This record gives sequence, structure tokens and C-alpha cells, in this order.
Amino acid sequence: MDALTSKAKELLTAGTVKVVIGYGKGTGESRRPIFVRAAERAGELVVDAGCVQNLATYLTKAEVRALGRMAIVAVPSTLRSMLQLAAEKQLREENALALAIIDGDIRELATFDAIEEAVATVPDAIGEADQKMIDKLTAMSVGERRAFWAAELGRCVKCYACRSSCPMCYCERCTMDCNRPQWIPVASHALGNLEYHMVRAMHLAGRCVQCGTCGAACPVGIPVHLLTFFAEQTVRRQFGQKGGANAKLDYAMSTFKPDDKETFIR
Amino acid sequence: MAEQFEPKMTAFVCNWCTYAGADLTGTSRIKYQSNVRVIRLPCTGRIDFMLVMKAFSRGSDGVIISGCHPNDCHYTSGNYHARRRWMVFRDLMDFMGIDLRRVTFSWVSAAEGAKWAELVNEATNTVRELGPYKEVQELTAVGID
Amino acid sequence: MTGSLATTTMKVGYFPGCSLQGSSRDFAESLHAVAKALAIELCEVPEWNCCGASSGHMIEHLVSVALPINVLLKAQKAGMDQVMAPCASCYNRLATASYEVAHSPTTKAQVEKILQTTIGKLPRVLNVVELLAQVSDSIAAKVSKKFEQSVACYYGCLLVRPAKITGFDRTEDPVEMDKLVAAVGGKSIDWNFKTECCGASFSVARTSVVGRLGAKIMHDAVKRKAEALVVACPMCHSNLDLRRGEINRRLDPKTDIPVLFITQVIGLALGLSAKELGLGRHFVPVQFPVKPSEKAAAAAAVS
Amino acid sequence: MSRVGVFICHCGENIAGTVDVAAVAKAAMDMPGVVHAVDYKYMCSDPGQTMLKDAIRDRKLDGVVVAACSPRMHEPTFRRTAEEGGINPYQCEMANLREHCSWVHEKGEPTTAKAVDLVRIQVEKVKRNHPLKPIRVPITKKALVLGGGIAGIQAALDIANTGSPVLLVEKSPSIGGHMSQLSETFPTLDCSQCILTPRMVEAARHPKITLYTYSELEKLDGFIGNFKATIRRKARKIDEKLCNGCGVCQQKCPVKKIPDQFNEGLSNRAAIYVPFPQAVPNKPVIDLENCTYFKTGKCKACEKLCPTKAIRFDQEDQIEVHDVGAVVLATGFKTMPVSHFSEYGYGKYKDVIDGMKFERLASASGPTGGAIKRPSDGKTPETIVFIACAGSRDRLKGVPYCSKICCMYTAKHAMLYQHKVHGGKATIFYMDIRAAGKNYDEFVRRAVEEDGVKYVRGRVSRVYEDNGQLVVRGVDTLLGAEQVEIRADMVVLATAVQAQDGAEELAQTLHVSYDPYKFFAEAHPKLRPVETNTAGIFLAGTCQAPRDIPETVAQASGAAVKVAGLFSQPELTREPIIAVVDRQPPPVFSHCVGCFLCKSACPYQAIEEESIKNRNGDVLKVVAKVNPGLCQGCGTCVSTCRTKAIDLQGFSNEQVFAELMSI
Amino acid sequence: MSERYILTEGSIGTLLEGLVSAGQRALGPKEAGNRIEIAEIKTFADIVQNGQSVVSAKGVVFPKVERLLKYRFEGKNVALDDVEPQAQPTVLFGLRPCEARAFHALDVVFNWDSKDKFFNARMANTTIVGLTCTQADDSCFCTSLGSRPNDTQGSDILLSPLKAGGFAAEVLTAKGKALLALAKVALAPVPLNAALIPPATVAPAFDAKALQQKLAAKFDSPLWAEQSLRCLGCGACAFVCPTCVCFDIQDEADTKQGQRLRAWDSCGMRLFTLHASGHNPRDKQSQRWRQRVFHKFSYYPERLGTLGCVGCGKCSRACPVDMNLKQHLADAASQG
Repeated sequence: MDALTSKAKELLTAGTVKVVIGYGKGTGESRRPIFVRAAERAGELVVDAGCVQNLATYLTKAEVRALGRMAIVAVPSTLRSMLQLAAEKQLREENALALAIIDGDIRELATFDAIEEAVATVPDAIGEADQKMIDKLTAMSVGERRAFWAAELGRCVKCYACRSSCPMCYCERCTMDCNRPQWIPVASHALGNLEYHMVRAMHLAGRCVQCGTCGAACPVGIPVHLLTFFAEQTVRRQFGQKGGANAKLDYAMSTFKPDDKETFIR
Repeated sequence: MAEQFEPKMTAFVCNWCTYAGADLTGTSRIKYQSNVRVIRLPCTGRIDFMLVMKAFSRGSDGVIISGCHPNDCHYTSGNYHARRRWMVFRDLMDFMGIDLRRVTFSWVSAAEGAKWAELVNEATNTVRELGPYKEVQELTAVGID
Repeated sequence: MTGSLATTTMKVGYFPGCSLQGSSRDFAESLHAVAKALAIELCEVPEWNCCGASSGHMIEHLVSVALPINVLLKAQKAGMDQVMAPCASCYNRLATASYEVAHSPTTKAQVEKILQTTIGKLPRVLNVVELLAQVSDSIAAKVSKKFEQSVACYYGCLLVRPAKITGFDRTEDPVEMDKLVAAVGGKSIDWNFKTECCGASFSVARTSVVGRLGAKIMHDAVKRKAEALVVACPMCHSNLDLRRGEINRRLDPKTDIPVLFITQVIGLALGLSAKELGLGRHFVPVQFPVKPSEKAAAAAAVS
Repeated sequence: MSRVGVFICHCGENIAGTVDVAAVAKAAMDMPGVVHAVDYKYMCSDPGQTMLKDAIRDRKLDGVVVAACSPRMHEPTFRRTAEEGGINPYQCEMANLREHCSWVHEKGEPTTAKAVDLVRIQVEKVKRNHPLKPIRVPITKKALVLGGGIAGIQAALDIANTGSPVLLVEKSPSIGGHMSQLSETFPTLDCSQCILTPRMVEAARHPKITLYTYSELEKLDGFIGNFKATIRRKARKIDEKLCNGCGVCQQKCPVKKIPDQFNEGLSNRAAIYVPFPQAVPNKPVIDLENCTYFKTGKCKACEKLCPTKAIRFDQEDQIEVHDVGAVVLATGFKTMPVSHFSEYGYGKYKDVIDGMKFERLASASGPTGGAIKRPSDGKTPETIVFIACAGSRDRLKGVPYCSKICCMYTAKHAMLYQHKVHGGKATIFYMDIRAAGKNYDEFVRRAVEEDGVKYVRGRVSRVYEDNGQLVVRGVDTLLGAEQVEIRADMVVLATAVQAQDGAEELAQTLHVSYDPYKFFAEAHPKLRPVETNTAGIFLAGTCQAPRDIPETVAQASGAAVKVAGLFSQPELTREPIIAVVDRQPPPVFSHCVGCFLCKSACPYQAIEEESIKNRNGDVLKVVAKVNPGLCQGCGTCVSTCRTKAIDLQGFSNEQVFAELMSI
Repeated sequence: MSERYILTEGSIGTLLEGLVSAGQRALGPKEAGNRIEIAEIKTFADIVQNGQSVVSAKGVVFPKVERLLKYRFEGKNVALDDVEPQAQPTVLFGLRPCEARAFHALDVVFNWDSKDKFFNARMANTTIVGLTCTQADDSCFCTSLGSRPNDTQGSDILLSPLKAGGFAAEVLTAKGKALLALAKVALAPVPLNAALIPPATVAPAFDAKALQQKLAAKFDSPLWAEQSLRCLGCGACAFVCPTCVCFDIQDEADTKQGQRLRAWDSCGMRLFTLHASGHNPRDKQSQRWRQRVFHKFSYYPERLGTLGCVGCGKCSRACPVDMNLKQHLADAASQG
């Protein structure tokens, strides 16, 4: 924590960066994203177990970018996001550097190569509970799965908190907002919700960095992150490519191997 | 069921292989069931995964997707991209509770007129046995007060 | 799979057919002995029936298909995915039948009607050479006593033809048996009548024909220094062994080279006894010119 | 609100016999946006088309749906008609009531219902069509001809004579191909080389033709009118400019025992060699596998003795890239390899040879100077057996097709044999005699009647050797299916014609399709026999199917005309069915976020990056842009785009979506 | 002084049974996993007495998606099918006083100029039984808006827990009286000396009136950009809010039929103000955030004579990035 504060001070005073995106005190015990622009306020930065949200979302937010070069307090998933954003030409090295929290200590990672190295060392497996849940679902009958999602997605109000909090959902116009044609119903009825979450998962297959921020953001507690996790896992299993592994584009869904193996095409 | 249920089948096919193949079915006068409605696209690569879901929510009971065999794509690799898309989307549909028995993927070349007829008949029969796809069609009314 | 067979047992459906219980017990005995030695379990098709050979397919086509299909259905019920028919004729009937139902919807429908059932995926039909070829590696590995004779492999007509049905080996110039012989140390000579007709079921009806045809075969084999003929078909065997008299009447000089089943050849190489291999049942006694290596061995034993 | 006209074609009884066309027209009239719906006997007939044009004018239609046969059949026709009627051709769509409905379903209500649906689908689509303009791209007026056989030579000459430059690429050291190996040619029995070599020389001398012998095409990028061909010039290891073809090097080369491919291994050649005396260019190459210097690092005899000092041991392969506008494939054929004929003892017995070997034996320039001598001992064969259809028309050999030329050249062989070996006995085993062609059957008859060649109708089951003589065992199906055995001194197999090795790979690099036997596929078996389904790539000769010399030459000229036709246009107009990335007024500029995932999805590298700048030239946004020249319109990018910023003209999201919604 | 009766847990039970048999449904704050939802209440035990539901009860009168009309294409003509509102008689049982007050803020909008038949039909069939808050959290700020944890406004009955157990039920309207009748038991009046469990203490963080005046001058303040820097522009706040009324009208149709739907929308979303031209008058998140604040705390009082907020704090709790409305308003009110 001290380490972070001093690092932030240093970067801001030197003018290396104009803003440090990090975690600060929030309501009650919670942590909230803060944007430190002056060295003397670096003390507001907090590093503790409460800092889990993937702040990479802000790296593509116009208002934040307008502040100038960014330093971002990064949990491992944030680092992966940065690489995927780089691969998708949404982030350049001169835009941001990472202050990575890797098992306790703070490491400044100023280049994508450095980030790639760091990412390669930290495991990117999803949480045990989530994996259990996915296994449980896959073990169900298709009917049971349908019932499960019908119940969960029934609560969805299409507030798009999942989309807005996702670092990879940076599109200026989402498919959801496209109305010629109206691919996905706007209303949050059962069909609209099912199709919305299906599209989201597909669009993240091969790009999802598995931070789970979307699930955490859902006000009504729908485990939407399981969908993107599953899609991402499907890609990894079948093609051995994954989201957020490197800064060069290696997107499974826009590439192919002539000998991709499937069993269902007749 | 008193009178037999006739499934709505929607097919998305590429112009160069399967559509041509279906033309050949016609020129060879091979008969098949009339349930299917074909939507012609240049290439399987053009088939947006959402079209499949849309077809169901629009009231189709079964969907057929077909294009050129690997290596034969008129556009050299559209079908490879499509194959990947289906390899993922299929799993996802399954994970979200869509009944995969209602989705048929296949490669039908311009020379496989007979295969097209066979494919349509088999898919149609399968879906006829499964009955109407209420589970999805009814969703259009759920969650509206 | 072949390599692993040394340790694990391989299960194969087994259709004996009539000859292996009668005229060709020697074939049956050697087959079982060899299978045992190679850890292949031959599971007899439960309550199997006639394969529809000879008279069957001459008289009533549909029956000649229905009979073998019935056999295959039983095999499939018993959970077999391959069925091996040692008799080349049985093999040919089974293979032909499954080919026909696979390729003619009408025939399929008719047969289904006769058998009051629907035909699903049928087990694959193998002949004995095909089966042994699958495990040739482990055979080679298990050879205890090299089979050093030079022999003429005789395939006859039913084993490899018609190609679209058997889909096995090179129709016009088969080699699989030769490979097996080589695998156990033998030399298979290059000769001309591998797939020549032996007279098949004329064995009983018109022995003169068998004599004429057999003579041609034996002549070429002997001329090219074969010390034995190797076959994989009961009819070939009886025609060339049982009818040797008829044949020799047309040969000058006459020949007494034995006719062995491929299973017997392999059996000998695996060190099985003449009894286990039913060698005693042949009409032309099984004996070979002594090989130099054996001489040496004998000498060593003495001193 | 759109004004759509629907025109239902009876196609005689083809549609009307099964579908209640009147009912379809009535239903169509009820569809929102449809202001005109009629049915007519033959829409594609003149009156039919006039009717369409009039309706467009009189009813002020802005969209047209023709419900008739497959769009793959008549879409161009009706789009042209629509244009003549005064609307944009791409405002016309077709509903496939024939191939997809009346021909495949029984007469009845459901079939008519389907027909109505098919119409509705297209009505909904056409309502969302936009006028499109054909795309114009420039043409590079230079042709690439692959293969220096008679087909390639002919095509190259014909194209060059229209004034367009040609690159003639041949993988072996000389042009000439199989024809240069032939002795005489049927049905005239004139000497093959006498008629070929002048053409070879003409090609070499032609100011518009550049020869690339001993060269291969590495890759071909781009599209019709705008290909980029990468050619590898393999190192001959000699300086072609200096070499005067004196041949000293061949004489002095210490390695001489290399089987001579040109003579089918019937003679030997040196490690540095000119494939044959009339080779064009008449320059040697060093065969690296066999050259002592390249094997041991010593020798260099040729270098020492070359009067013009033309030997270049250090010469490297050269890669050249050329822009070409069209490609002619003339890569030829091969004959079925030895391994397929163990029952005929081919490869086992020296005196069982194939037709090509016989050509060399019979050729005046061949190893025996044209005398028929058998390879084993050089004796003149007194009895000779020819086996036609050795592999051809034989599913078991993987060749169900007829190789077409064998009947003729076998007759020729037998004839030549009879002429050269007096009192010799030639027998031909055949299945059928296929001598369709000008003076062909007469030729065969001459073989039988004048030269006394014995034709036996039947297959040969086996060729074996007995007491040092070949025994041909076959059946004579005309004499009561009797088995016949002929003791012959020599056996000649008319081996099947097969696609050239590597044909499949080549087809894939060029994106042309091919049949199950790896022969390149023509765009249409009847109406487009020299085009491939890849625009700008044409076919000549045996790379497409077995054929004889006259046919090959004719097809080569045909391909040449196609190329000339293409080159005669000032520029190329292409279907505007291509992808476009949307552009919006500021501040949006485009919905594209510039993730460029589409870029990796595009099979044609058609997606480029465009920087949108303000007046001061600072970049506001980098977005995708589709190169209309490269885009072929597959639409893979469209379904890859998350923001739906790319769309495919003619198959737009709105159109497809509307089609789906109308079902 | 209105009537106050003692409602024991038992009599609440019978009341619930009573109203169900009278063809009504009871909804109220109920445990759902680790959240509180407004859901069917069957027994007294179902009712969660402390803490706030995530989503408000507004859906009862203003559903997240409701069908306004249906139509069919008959040839070239369109046939309209009117749709009657599904106004199932409903009792909102144990609603927090802040939420009870919120219905007024909805009402003033839905009856501002034209009268919304769907809203009104549902409202008419809804009875509200408030329950005094005895616990608050850092997001609550009802007191800053001139309300209190035991506010009676909006409730037909207000329940306040008694120290001795059970509740004091204060009957506030005829609807309330009618409802109580369904308990089918004689209810004892609350003795004057009966002690109530004290309501939660919610320290006022600012003064709404003062805030309103401040805002008038703060339209161009950098404050909004500062506060909204972390705002993601999702609609969570609006969709859980008991007073947000923004909606979108959507037609869902194919070539055969269609329906017109009214669905929740949010001024916090970019798309909300996006013009067809591509121009967006509220292009920046700061502008949208400002709109949200001004709408509730400036435009509402000005135009409709009431606040567009009840201080329930649901938005703050739902926000994925912890936009705490109370804090932000306090800052706005305090800064010069």
C-alpha cells in the first residue's frame, strides 16, 4: 500500500502519467474506483482484499482517457484485459502503464512485453465456486439448464451493468443498440434477455479475460459471468487460443485451422 | 396429436455449394418434404450466429445450416470460419438450454443433390417427432405484463 | 491397437459356419489354438444359422441375403462390432449381404420385412487373414520357431473378390497372406495363380473339374519351388488336399507338397504342436525338407 | 412505402403443373408493399420480359420479384430486364419456385403455401434493397500461362498474337511436354516433333512471349485482372546468356549413367544435360542429385571445359513477382504409375512396358532410332500384345473414366509395330473401341484391315512369365468367352491418363475447384468449358480432362480467346456484392470501433485501415475500410463484426433479417 | 388522530390469508438468496423487516415490460387489438415508508397531462401497508428530503413494531380500513402507553430545499464531471429506483403481427438521448449524471411540486462502481 502510494506520487510528480486509476475507500467497507490526478492525493489509494473489480474498463472510457496518460492499478485480470485491448488496437503502450498487484507487491509494467511476461506467470483459472457451478450446469440435462437460465435471466432488467462494467465491451455501438435491424429486443422480457446474454457470451468467446466483473456488477445477482466463462472455455478447449494472453491479435473466432475437429457437421 | 404437426424448418445455405446442390435436387426431380424455407447467403461465413437463434424465436421448429465442404469454399475459407463459429455457438446454445437436436449442420456440395433431399427429410422428421419448439417460441410472451 | 494386444485380450465375433464343424475341423482347431496364443477371444455368434452359401444364393437371392443378415443382427445384439468368418465362402456371403442392405434400400426393406425387424448399424465382417493382419505385429513378436519354408500363398476367389464388397487387399494380386508368412519367417514365392479358381464346390459334384483346375495351380506352385501351399478357405483346402489324387493324375511329375491353412503356418511359428493345429487331419501328410538351420540345431542337440 | 411488382412464371408446366400460380399471385397482391402481381407462361421469353419492363414503367415499380427458376439460372437475365425497364438492376430479386419448390414437392396445398412464402421472403428482401453500382477495376493486360506443353504453347502464341504479353512458365528445363516425346501422331501418322518443334521455336522467338523454363509458380494473389504471380526460377547452374548450347559439357560430364526421363528410362544421360536435342531453350541444366561436384565437392569438369565459361555452380534460385491479368492453366497429365499393375507384371518384367515407353521405342529420335526392340535383351519382339484400358474405366484402379486417347494410340502403336516388324504378330485386348473423331475410325479399320492387327475383345486377367516368356491370359468375349493365352515377347499397357502430380495443391493455391480425380473443374460442363469458377483463370488441355492433341489445341485457342476477350475491355466491371464499412456524419464518423478482428477473418486481405482526420490532419479515429477491388463478397467479416458496422451489399443485415422475419 | 390497532404476528397471518381468499395477492420484501426481492408474501415469516429490497416495488404499477397494444397485418391493412391492463388486486405488505412515498412521484408523472390508464388501473388496485424502518445504512437519506423512517405518506396502513411484540397498525385511508377488515378478527386498539421500537436514526446529510437552490447555479459546475468520472453509464440506478419513470416504447413485429411494448429505460444511458442524426445532446456521462440529479432535485420540484427521489438509497447500493447519491448530493449542497 505504501509502495503503491509512493509509486503513484513518483509517477504523478514526474509527469510520467496524468492519472492513476486505482481503488479508494467507498461506502461502508466497500472499495470504489478512484482517479488520482495530484501527487498529494496519492494517499487515497488503497490496496487490500476488497480490490477485485477489473478497472481496465476505464482504459477505453473517453472521459478518463481525456485526462492524459494513465497508470492503472491492475489485478491479474486487468493485465490480461490490457493485452486483449492492445491486440484489438484499443490501447497503445503510450496510453497506459500498469501498476500490477501480483501476490501482494506492486510492480510497474510499462510495456506490453512486460505485461505478457507477468501474465504468463500468474494462473488464470476461474474461481473454484464458478468452476463448480459450470460443471454442475454442464452435468444437468438440457431441460434443466433451460429452466435454470429461465429463472436467472427472468430477473434481468437490461440495465446493462454487465456490459458497461466489462473491459472488453468497449464498442461505441453495441449490437443491442443496433435497430436496423433490431437484432435483439430492447425490452427485458424472457426472449430479449436470453438473446442478449447469448450474444454477449458469443462476442466474448475468445476475448473474455475471465475477471467476472460482469457477474459482480449485476444488481439482481444473475451469474452472467458463467456464460462468458463457458464460452471462453469452449474456445480454449477446442482451439487452444485464449483471450488476454498476448498483445498480438490471436482471436480464435476470426482465424481457423483447416483441420479443426468437430463431430456434428454431416 | 389428432392431425399431424408440421414443423417449420428454416435453412441458411451458401450460394455456391448447398444452394446449387438444392438446385440440382430440383433438376434431378428428387422429392423431399416441403417444410423447409431456404434463406440464401453468399457463404456460410456470412451466416451470423444470431440468425439461428432468431429463427427459433421467430417460430422455426428446426434450423438447417449448410455450405461447401472444407477445402471447397468458393471464398476459400468462409466455411472454415463458419465451422469455428458453430463449434462454439453450438456448445453455448446447449449450455443455455437450446435443444441441439433441432439444429442440423452439414456440408452439401453443388453435386450432392440427393444428399440435400436426404438431409432435409431427416432433419424434418427429427423435428416432427420432437414437436413444436414451444420452449423458445413461448418466451416471446413471458415477462410481459 | 496391434502392439497393445500382447497384453490385453481382443474380443472378436466368430461365425464358424458349417465347414469348420465338419470337413475343416483342422482349420477350426488351428484357428482356436492360434487365437488363444494371441490372446484373441473368439466369441461365437449366439444361435447362428447358415450363411446362405452354395445352394442358397443360387436359388433364392433374398433368402441368401436374409440368412447372413440374421446372423449379423444376432452378433450385433450380442454387442459385437466385428464378426470374423474363417470360411471364405461364409465370409463372402456375410460381406455381400451387408453390402447389399447398405446399398439397396429396397433389399433392406424386404429383408427387414422377412426378419420382422429394422436393420441398424451392422458389425464389420472380417475374414481370417484380415483379422490376423490386424495383429501381425504381435504375431511377429510371439514367433518362437521361425517357419522357414518357402510357400505359395493361394487366395482363391472368395477371399478378396469382388473388391467393392470385400474392400480388402489387392483384388488382382493380393499380398496380405504373403505378408503374414513373411512375418513368421517364411518365404512366399512369386507365382501366377494366387487367385485362380480351384473348382470350389465342385469338390463333390464334379471332381474332374477340380482335378483340372487344381493341377494348373499345383503345377505352377511346384515349378516355382514351393514347399507347401498356404490357404485360408476350407474349399480351396479340400480341393487341393482331399482331391490331390485327381490332381496328380494330371501332373507329371506328381507332387506331395502339403496344403496348410494360414492359421497352421502361424501356429507352427508360435511353437504350437501338430496336434493342436490338427495337422494330422490332412490327406497329404505335412512334412518339409529339413532346413540347414534345423540340421545344425539337431547336431547341437546330439553333441 | 415501396411499390413492388411480383411476376410468377409458370415455366410451362414446370411450375404451374405443381403450384397454383394464380393463388400465389393473389396472395402476393395482399402483401404490404406489393402493387402488382401477375403470373405468366414464360417470364424469360421475350413477351415475358417485355411485360416486366412495361409493368415497371406503367405501375411505377421500384422493386421486382420474379418467382420462377433458380436465381443461379436467370437472375442476370431479369436484372438486365429490370434495368431496361428503368430501375436499378439490383432492385430485382428472384424467388426459386422451380428447383426449390415445384420440382421437389408433390402438387398440393402445402407446396403452393411454400411458394407463397418464398415469394413473401423475396418481397420483404427487395423492399430493403438499395440501388447498387457495378464495381470497376483496372486490368493488367498480361497473361500467365502455366505449362509449356502443346496446350500452353498454343495458348501463349494465340494470346501473344493479339498483342498482349505472355509469361510462359514450364517446370521442366524445356518446353514441349509429352507431345515432344511422341513418335507419330494419329490419325495422320505424321511425326510429332516435326509439327511441334516449329511451334516451340516460334514461342521462344515471339517478342510478346517470355519463357520461364525450369520455373514454377510459387503463389498467386489478387483477383481477375489484377493477379500477382510469384515465380521461382530454379537455378540451372549455367549462365543462359553465355551458353551457346554446344553440348561439350554433356559429353565431358563423367556421370553418364542416369536414366533419361525423356526416353522414359530407356537410355541414359549425363548429370549436366539438355533433355532432348530439339529442347527449347537449348541450354543444359545441372541435375544436383547426380552431379559429382554437388555430391562430393570435386570435379567441375564441365566448368573447366565450357568454351564460353557459362557454368555457375553458385547460381541461386530467383524469385520474381509479376502483375498479370489472367491465367491459363495447361499443366497437363501423367500416366498411371507402375505400382497399379502387379497382375500384369508391370515393373516386374522388363518387357511389360507402357505406351510412353513404346512411343520412345518407335520414335526416330528415340534410343533405338525407331527400331522396336524389347528392353530386356534388345531382341525384336515377334509377338506383341497391347492391353487397352490398363487402369482406365476400372473403378478398382480408381479410374472410372475413359482415358479417351488409348484406343487411338494403341491402334497407332500396333500399326507402327506392323510397319516396322514385318511378319510380327500384334494383338490388342480391348473393351470397346472409341474412335470418335475425324478420320479416327477409318484409322482403326486400317490397322485391322491393312496392317492385320488382331483385336481381341476381352480383358486380360494376368500376365505372367513362363519359361522365360510372357504369357498373357485373357478372355475372348466374342468367341464364346473362351479363355485365351498368348505367349508374347513384349506387352504394352495403355495406361490410364491421370491428373498431374501436385494438381490438387496447385488448384488450392489458385482457388480453382477440381473433380474427384484432381482434374481441374470447368465453370460449366457445357457452356463454360474453358473457364474455371475463379474469374480470370482458364483451362487448356489435359489438366482439365483426358483429351488428344487436336482437342487440346482447340481448347488452348479457346482459352486464349477468353483471355483476349477479357483484355479487350478498358476495365473490369464486377458485381457490387461486396462488404462495406458504414460511414456516419460527425461526430460518429463510423460505428466501426477499429478492433480489426474482421481483418484476420477476411480471406482476401480486403480490409484496410483508414484514419479519419480533421482539417488539421490529426487522426480522430482509425476504422476499417473494404477494398472493393479485393473483396469478393463472402460476408465473413459481416458476421465477425460485433458492432454491425460492416454490412454486405445485396445480402445486408436488414435484408436477411427481413427475410427471416417473413417466414 | 387516526385509528391504531394492534396487529399480532398471528393476526397478520390471518390477514394475509384473508386477502388471498378475497382474490388479492400480497407482495413484500422477501429473502431471495443473499438479496431482498419484492415477492409473494404468504406468511408473516416471509416478510423481511429490515433492510431494503434491491429492486423497488414500482413494477407493480409500472412493470419493466408492459404491452400497450397488439396488431395484426390483414393483407395490406392493420387490425388493432386493444389491450386491457393486467391490474391484479395487490397489497404491498411491509413496504418501507420511503418506497411507499415513491408512488406519489410516479403518479405526478403518469397523470401530469394525459392520464395513463395502465398506471392508474394498477394504482387503483394497489393497497400499501408500510412498515416503519428500525434500521438504516450509509446509503439511506430520507431525512435529508424532509421525510422520516416512519413517514406515513403513501401508505394506506403503517405498521410500527411494538417493544412488546406485534405491530401498531395506523389506518391512514379507507383502502387501509377495508384491508384490515380482511383480518376477520376483532383488533384491539393500541393503548396510549404502548411503547414502540424507536425508528431508525438517519442523520440528515443536506437540506433538499437548499440543494435545489444551489443546483440552479451549478449547471455548469465541474462537479458533475468529477463525480461521474467512474460512472459506467449503465441503468442499474434507474432500474432499481422507485421513482424513475423513464420508459421506451418498442414495437415488436414480423410480417404477420406485432405488439407495442413499454419498457423501462434510463437517462443514464448514452442511447437515451441519441438522435437519428448521430448527434447526442447528452454525449458525455457527466451530462447524463447531471441530468439525473437535476431531474430529481430541480426539475421535479419546479414543475411537479415534489422531489423525484425518496432517499431510499437503492441506487447507491445497486451501483457497480459505488456512486453514492447521498454523498454526491451532500457535496453538491455543501460546495459554494
